[in-house]
Amino acid sequence: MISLETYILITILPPLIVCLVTPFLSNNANLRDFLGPLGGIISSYGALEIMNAVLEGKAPSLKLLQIADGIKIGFEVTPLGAIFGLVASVLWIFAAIYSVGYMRGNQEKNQTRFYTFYAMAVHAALCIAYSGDLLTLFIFYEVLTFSTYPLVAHKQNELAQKAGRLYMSILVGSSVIFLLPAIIWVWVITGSLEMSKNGVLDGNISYEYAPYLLAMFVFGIGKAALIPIHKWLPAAMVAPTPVSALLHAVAVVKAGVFTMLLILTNVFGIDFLSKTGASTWLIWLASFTLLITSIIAIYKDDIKARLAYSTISQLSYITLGGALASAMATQGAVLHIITHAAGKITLFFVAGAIYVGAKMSKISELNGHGKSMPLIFLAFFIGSLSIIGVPPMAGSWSKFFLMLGAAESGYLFVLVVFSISTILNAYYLMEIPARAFFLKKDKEIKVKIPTLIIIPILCTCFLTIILFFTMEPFQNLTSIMVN
Amino acid sequence: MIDIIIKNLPILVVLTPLMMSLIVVLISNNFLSWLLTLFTTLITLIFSLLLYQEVYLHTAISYALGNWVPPLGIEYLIDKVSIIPIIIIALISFLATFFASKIMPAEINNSSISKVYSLWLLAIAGLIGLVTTGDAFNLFVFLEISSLASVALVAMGGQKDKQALVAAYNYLILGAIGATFYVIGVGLLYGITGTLNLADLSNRIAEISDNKALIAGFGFMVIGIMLKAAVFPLHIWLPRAYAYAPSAVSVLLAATATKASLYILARILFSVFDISDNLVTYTLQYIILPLSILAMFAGTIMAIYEKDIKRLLAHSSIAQIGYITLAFAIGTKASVAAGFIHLFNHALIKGALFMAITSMGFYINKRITINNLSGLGRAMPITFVCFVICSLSLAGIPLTAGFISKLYIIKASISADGIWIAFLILASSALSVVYLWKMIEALWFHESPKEPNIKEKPEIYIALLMITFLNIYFGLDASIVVNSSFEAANQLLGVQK
Amino acid sequence: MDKNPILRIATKILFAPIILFGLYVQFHGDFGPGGGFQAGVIVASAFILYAIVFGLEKGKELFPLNINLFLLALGGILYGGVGIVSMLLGDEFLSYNVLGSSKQAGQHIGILLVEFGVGLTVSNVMIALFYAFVDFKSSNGETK
Amino acid sequence: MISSTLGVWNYWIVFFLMMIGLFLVIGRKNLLKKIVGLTIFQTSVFLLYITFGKIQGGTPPILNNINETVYSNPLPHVLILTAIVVGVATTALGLSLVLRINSEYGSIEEEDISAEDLIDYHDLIETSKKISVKFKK
Repeated sequence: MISLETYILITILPPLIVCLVTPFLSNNANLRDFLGPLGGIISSYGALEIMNAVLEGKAPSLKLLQIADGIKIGFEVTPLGAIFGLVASVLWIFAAIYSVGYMRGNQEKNQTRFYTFYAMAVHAALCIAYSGDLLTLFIFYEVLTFSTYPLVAHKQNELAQKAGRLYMSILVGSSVIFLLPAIIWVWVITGSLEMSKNGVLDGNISYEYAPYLLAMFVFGIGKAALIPIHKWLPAAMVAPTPVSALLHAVAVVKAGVFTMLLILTNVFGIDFLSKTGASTWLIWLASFTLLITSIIAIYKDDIKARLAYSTISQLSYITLGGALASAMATQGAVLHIITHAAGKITLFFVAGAIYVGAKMSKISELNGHGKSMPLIFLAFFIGSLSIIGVPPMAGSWSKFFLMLGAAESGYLFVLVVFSISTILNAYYLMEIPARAFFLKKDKEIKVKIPTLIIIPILCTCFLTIILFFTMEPFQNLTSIMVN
Repeated sequence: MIDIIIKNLPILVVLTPLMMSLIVVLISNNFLSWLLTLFTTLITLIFSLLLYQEVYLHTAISYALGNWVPPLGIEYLIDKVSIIPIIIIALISFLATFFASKIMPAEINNSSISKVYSLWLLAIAGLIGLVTTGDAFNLFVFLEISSLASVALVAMGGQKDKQALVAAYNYLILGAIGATFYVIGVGLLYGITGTLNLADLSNRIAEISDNKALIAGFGFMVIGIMLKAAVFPLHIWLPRAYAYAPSAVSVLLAATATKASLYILARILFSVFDISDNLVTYTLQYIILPLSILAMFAGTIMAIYEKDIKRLLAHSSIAQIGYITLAFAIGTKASVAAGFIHLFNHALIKGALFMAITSMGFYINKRITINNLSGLGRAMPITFVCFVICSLSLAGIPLTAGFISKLYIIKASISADGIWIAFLILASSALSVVYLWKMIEALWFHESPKEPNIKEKPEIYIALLMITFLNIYFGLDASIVVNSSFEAANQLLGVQK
Repeated sequence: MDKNPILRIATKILFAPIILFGLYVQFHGDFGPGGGFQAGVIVASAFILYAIVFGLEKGKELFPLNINLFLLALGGILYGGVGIVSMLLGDEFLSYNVLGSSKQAGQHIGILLVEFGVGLTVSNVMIALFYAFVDFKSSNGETK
Repeated sequence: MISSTLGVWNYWIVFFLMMIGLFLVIGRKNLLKKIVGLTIFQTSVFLLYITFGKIQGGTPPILNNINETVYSNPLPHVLILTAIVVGVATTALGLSLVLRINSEYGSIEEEDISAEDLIDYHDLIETSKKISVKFKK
């Protein structure tokens, strides 16, 4: 019988080991590329076991290191963390396979460095998922930022460097200037860095200060990409597509909204928020972000840029769900982490596949190419349906819960926002398969897509459908979380 | 024998480098003189660690020089406060000496190496003496010993770059003015109280109230020490002195010289005078606090626009000194403790950064500007990795020593109801990422015109690895530093607060 | 200047008395005004006078640089050595009481040795400074 | 009033010298004159200490057999002896630096020296510009 602490290690260590071993395998490309998927499978196994344990009502915890009095690095798995951990580790398997296909197909330079930091980023994301206190959360939040910089600036040209600088300055700047003092503020007023299921702030902070503290958290978590601090996400799209897929659709941005939800539920507490109304302004801000970025997405011709703005808008769904401060909405927000991850990673995979296979990155160039890559565009279509929220795709569940939550908390205008946004989603996502299948071809292009790219696309695509039918354990987890 | 050593530890930490500097000057073999210096600094380090143990057994050790009982005779006082700078200086000087083995002969004429090591030990002795002594005038003597030795060391850079001479000259003049200001202040206080012993001085000052000479004396002392500690805007001597000094000397000075003065500043403000005194409160609130904030931003911004890397690091030192004085200026126990934590951590960080940069300069054998660094990171991976870790530490990124100090400074400022100060600190540390990133980008991403073929030498990178390891270690297990600093703050501010 | 007979003769006559006077000031320092600092400067002035009159070369022949450096260090070592001996004898650094059979004798010995060390160092530092400044062009110009 | 102000004439001298010294250090552009100023500045401090030690009607602090002798305070003198030594060392080091500067720069005027350093600094910036142009290509 393996103890629960060991399962935490089984989950978080494989990416770290991959990261440490990879630099020494630069001469043995096959072994190096095999390590990623292998690590992903081991991690996912651990994450699955942990999720089962959490479902049984346990809270696995592990203290790693005592830095000083009151400061420690330790892990304690919350239901929310279990879900995020599972999502990140399972999708890492597919993304690792995909990135092998992509990097080889595209003949990128510095592949060893790429895999090293890729694994590092996954490790950081998993540590964020399981972090037991605010400081651990912050530490790995920063590790994630720094480990993704070499990935964003991977191409090493001027554009990549500029994007890298913007990426770093927004993410590091916001987290250091706002998130850190906010965490320390909580530390000062509650006397510890611990979080608890129902929040720790009730009774420790006067109601008039709560919105300011929340604002510091919200603007500190740049990774959640709310509107004044969202620019880094489109900029980061210069990175190779596997990075955009796993990190900027799953690990990094989800780490952002995960942190946001954790702060809203485990630091402030849903009851505290609904009692004080501290998050009302956040509802407005998130709704605004949601609509505006959907509109911006329509005007983007670059596939990845459009997907990036779509991601920002979907992230706002999650933040909005947390800010509504009702049980149902929070559940919806958590489920949306899973469903959106599965859907968006498929879309990014497809964007990368088109780039590798046909060297196209503009939507206007896609006319009529659906017949030359039918599987790919079919996958894109299914992924889009999931994002839009059409049954029987996974995305429909989370939208359903979010809308229920909005109704429950009494903010009816949010329902309107959701419906408008859904229409916009449908418009800007469906344009791509529609052009590919129904318009006439401009010019012939020879298409060659590596198998290692097609397999993960199909897998994640199926995942979006399977998730629709297997949502129950996740829903149970979220109900543990809110009750 | 052990008994004798234990009993005389307070003087031994000063005496060992002082005496050995006289012996080293006589040795003509360069390698031997280096070895002897290394041995001396090692012994000093061991003594200072023993002293640490002793201090925690007895809370404070008072050592009467020549058996003349204080306050008549000169007293060496080691308590939980002064042990921190002693450990810093002993530790850094050992690492810097280790580092100097190959670097020094590359920049200094063969004939003057043993003299440089002699001055080197003299400077260390002066700095440690500055910290151990409990006598206001003896402090002045050590202040001058350390600063004259440092000036001479800086001037040794003149063998390579003549600007070092001008830098040394400015350092000398401003240092002498600072020291003289200090001694005027001591004189005025002596005129009123009739004692030079710091502890006795503080007792007698408490009895006197509202004396103009007291205020004048306080002002002279504080300004003099602030000049020595390079508190903005009295910092102008610092960037040049650090930039043009021989590489190993920059490492030593950057990590230790201002630290000792900052300790003296804390001692004067909190121990000789009383924090509850209006005089001190006003000084902290209306002079040191605004100046520290200015220092944080001015230092960082100057660093951003600087091309010469050693100067860049020196400007960043000014900003970091700003953090320390800021922590002192907030004036609560937690903040003073945070100041001491940063005192320790910054010594490690800056020492490491100067080591990394100067060893890069050693390999390429050129003045180190941002463009000369292009692509060097790939040519020397070990040095580069150390440099990156320590820059992250300077920026206050988690899991490094720098993070711990920043964490405590911010916590202290928030609990003292100064959340705007926390914002300012963080804003400036976010700005500091700009110049650090500029260097890292140059080192790693820029293509150099000609790929340099460099083989890293273990003599040089071992010291760097050691100090980088300390940077990480004290980021992961900071309890020693944190606890000692809190003990120090308790002792410094007394029980009442 | 070395051609001027008056100066040469006067210097030769004065040289020994200056040193003698220096020694007087040195050892009388126990009981009256005087001591190592003053004596050191006086003794140094004799050598400096010699070097001025007969030229630097002759001066260095009389008092070579390496001896100068050695004595300079020796003075300091003597000073510290007294302190170390008193420590080894079980008392504080520079506590003279333990040096002799009685406290008074100890103080005597201690003061004498320490002042002698000071005198040595001061005189040699003065000479070293003189050499360094006069000899600036030919050497590196580093003072000590 | 006048007597209380002028009565402390020794302090007037001290601070007069102090200001002269400080002014020379700050105001003069000649490196040698700065050192002269520094020495005057330090000397004023010596006088300040000696003034503290003097007691009206006091004799030198050498033991004699006359009863009820008032001795001057010897401690400031001892301190100042040390301070003088420190001052000598400072002056010596300063002068040797001035000598070196003179032989390297050919001048001991601050303006000449900073002009030459400025040229050096501009060289640094110019070369860096050239190199960064190279990068872009």
